[in-house]
Amino acid sequence: MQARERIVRRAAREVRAGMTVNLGIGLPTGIAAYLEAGMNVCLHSENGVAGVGPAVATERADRNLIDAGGAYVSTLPGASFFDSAVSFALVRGGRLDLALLGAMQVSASGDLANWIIPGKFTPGVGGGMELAQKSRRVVALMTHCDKGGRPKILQECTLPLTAPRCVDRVITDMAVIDIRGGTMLLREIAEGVSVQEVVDATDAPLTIDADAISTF
Amino acid sequence: MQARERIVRRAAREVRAGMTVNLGIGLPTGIAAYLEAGMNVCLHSENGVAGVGPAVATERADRNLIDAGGAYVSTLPGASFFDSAVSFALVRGGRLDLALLGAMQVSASGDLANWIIPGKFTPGVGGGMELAQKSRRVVALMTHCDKGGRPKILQECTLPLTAPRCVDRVITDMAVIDIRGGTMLLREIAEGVSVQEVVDATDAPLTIDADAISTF
Amino acid sequence: MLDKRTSIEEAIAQITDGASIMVGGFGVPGTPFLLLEELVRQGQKRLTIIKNDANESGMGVDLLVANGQVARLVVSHLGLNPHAIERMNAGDITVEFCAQGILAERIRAAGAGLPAVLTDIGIDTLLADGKPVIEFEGQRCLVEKALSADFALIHAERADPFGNHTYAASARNFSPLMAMAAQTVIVEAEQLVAEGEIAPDAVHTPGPFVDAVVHLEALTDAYGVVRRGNEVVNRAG
Amino acid sequence: MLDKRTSIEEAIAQITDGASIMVGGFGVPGTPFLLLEELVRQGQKRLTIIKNDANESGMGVDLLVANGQVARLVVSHLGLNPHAIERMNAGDITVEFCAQGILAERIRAAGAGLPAVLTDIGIDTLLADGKPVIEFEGQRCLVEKALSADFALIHAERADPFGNHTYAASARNFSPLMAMAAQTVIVEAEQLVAEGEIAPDAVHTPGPFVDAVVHLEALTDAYGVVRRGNEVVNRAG
Repeated sequence: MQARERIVRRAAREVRAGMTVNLGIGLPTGIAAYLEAGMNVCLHSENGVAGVGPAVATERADRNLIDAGGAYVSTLPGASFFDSAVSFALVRGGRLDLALLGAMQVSASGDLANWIIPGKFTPGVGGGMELAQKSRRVVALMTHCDKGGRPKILQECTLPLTAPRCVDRVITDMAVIDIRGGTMLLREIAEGVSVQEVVDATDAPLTIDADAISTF
Repeated sequence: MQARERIVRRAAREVRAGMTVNLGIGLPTGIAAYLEAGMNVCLHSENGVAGVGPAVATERADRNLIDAGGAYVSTLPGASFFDSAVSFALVRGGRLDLALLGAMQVSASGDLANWIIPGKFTPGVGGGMELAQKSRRVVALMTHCDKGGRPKILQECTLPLTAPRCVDRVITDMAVIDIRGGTMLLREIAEGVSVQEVVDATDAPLTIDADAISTF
Repeated sequence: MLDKRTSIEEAIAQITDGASIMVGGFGVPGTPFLLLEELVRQGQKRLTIIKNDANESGMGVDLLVANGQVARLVVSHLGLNPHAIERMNAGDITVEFCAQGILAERIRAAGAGLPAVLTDIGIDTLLADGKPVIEFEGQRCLVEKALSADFALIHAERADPFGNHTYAASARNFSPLMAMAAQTVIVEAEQLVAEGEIAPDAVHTPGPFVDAVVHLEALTDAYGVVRRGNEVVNRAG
Repeated sequence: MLDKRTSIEEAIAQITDGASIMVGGFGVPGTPFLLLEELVRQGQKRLTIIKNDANESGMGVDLLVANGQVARLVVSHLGLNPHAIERMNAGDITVEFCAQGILAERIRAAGAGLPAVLTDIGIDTLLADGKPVIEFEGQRCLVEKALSADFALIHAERADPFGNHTYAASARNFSPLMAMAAQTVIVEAEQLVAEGEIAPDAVHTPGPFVDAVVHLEALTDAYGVVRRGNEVVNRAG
């Protein structure tokens, strides 16, 4: 299984019936395809849609209906459209149960960096800060290490932050790690990965209860 | 002609085609009946209506459609309904061309008192402050004197203010007075009233250009 | 989507003594009379009620006042309700008055997760007493604090089980703002429709803001009554 | 009500060099491509453009950038437009980035006549640089200033001559906020309908906020084009 698929499959299990959920642009968007069919979930898109349905092929698309990533989408029965102020009121007002967000780096205390690499990648943050800061639960998704094999879970982020102390859980291709009160707790390891491999690939202290670690 | 009718008839002439106008609760509400039929005017009611039409008899009324004064009203083609935040955004954002407001006292510098008589009349201000402070033009309507014959146009208001320096024009049963840069300018006198009578009934200095004063 | 249909008893039973409650409505239109009557029946005490007005004497919020359930009112005016003014003057209830549009903005700010907004409305008037004033870019501004509540009671014309709903005419007023600003949002609906029957473009308040949907089997006279002097006319139904 | 129908030439001719212009749209949906193309044709210079994004390279706002008409952009991101990022990095245009929801609130604040709002979004991040911080009730808050503009260019699905209009699906986004926040609001409409044809309950932006209504006889490809790699597909009309 590819790293991305492994992450996305595991992340899909974070979504529970009844939730209002935002799937961030990039990696998290892929989660929609792995949700249980008919699950009572309300997907929110920050451009003003609640009740986003499956993506639609361009030739059958409604030209006025995209998600925040620019993909043509459909709506489910019970969907609604609203303006950008209402859309972020929903986020900042605490009505978003879960945001699954792509990450560049996550720190031991749950700081998230996912929007800028100064001098290299400077597209602007979009709605990322609100989603990170105000969703009731934030799950960050990323490959455990960068292409050079360097850890992306760090004692402190080296990239500018999207929001400090906002990540509740990190899901990577190697592990699921919870962050509580500044401590990182290793919860699950990917099939075929050892605890030691996760520790070696992580640049922050992990609390490990070997008996409680499951495999995904 | 009754004092109230005289005021309302004259006040109706303040309304011009193309304007968005709020008729305050009480005396100003009566103006609607004196507007030229078919005039292109958009009447705003702060409970969330633009395009208010004539009042409707209770037995034919829509139970969900009242104006801010609680009267059953109709709508004209081109009307819209909106929430209270939008309604006052319209006012504070400068989209209300004219507010015609009932007054208890008006001062020489255009201060308006129309919402409270401490210890006697304390119902709360409703939307009065916004209308007074933010309408592009404020015309205050009142009888020139109170029931005891005491002037209501004063050097300084004795009642708590609704808003300072907000009134552009005062229309009473005796006169039409403009307020510009802290000066009161007598513009019109009611039929059968002399300039001296207006001066005597006014407790603030009036600038008078006798040749320029017309009769209403 | 999640099915949020609830009985009126269960919906109101969530409210505890001492709760703060936003109530939609401007005069009669938009007032959730049946939710309020259930609240009178259940009798929760020491309530803070946030509403544009306190309805007319003998109806809606005034029934709560008369029943001794209200400790505090936050309103823009009590002009329709001499009984509430009397109770205020007697010291039985405390009343906080807000400029109407600022009341709307304070509620909206809470719904939008903003701690406060700046405004010059009411500055240097009685309504500014006790409110912080700051200078912002050369202008003196009041800092108007976001106003949230434990509950919002909302009247909708139509709702689906997920909570998407619409308002009729001037019954909209404060309701969309309150439906965003309270911890728990209870909507009573004249019509309950299936999901998808309200077109997504026509939804006034989106389902994610709503916690409970109560279908009204029938309206009571209150929904259609406006008192004019001694005249009482029923316009309900 | 007042008839605000205008030709596209006259509507855009009101814009002068140095003007600030809000442009509706989030990506393609809601972008008023034809108003923007007329602005390119007329060639006004030194413009400040306020929009969620700068569209994709080669369309919408990017045509203004390419034509050297833009001095400054205020956006939440430029992720769709590598050309604009290039121009920013080359120093040809200055770009102010805002968190998307705060951009929405700043625009809304201007429309609501509020000088500023308080928020904790983005505090202690790069986006807070240079913004005033105050302590309000024990919480550190950014003071986010209202963002107004000389003009707003808005795309509507339907409009009547008075300016009441509706948006389609996700084409709504920033438009209702911008239509309240600009001095002069110009709406292009796919359909022009008679007054009264848009039910008062269905109006998304009320007529009093609008200054000019331009009826589009036909849409161009831009309204239906989304580029995906090398694939270009026409979904207009």
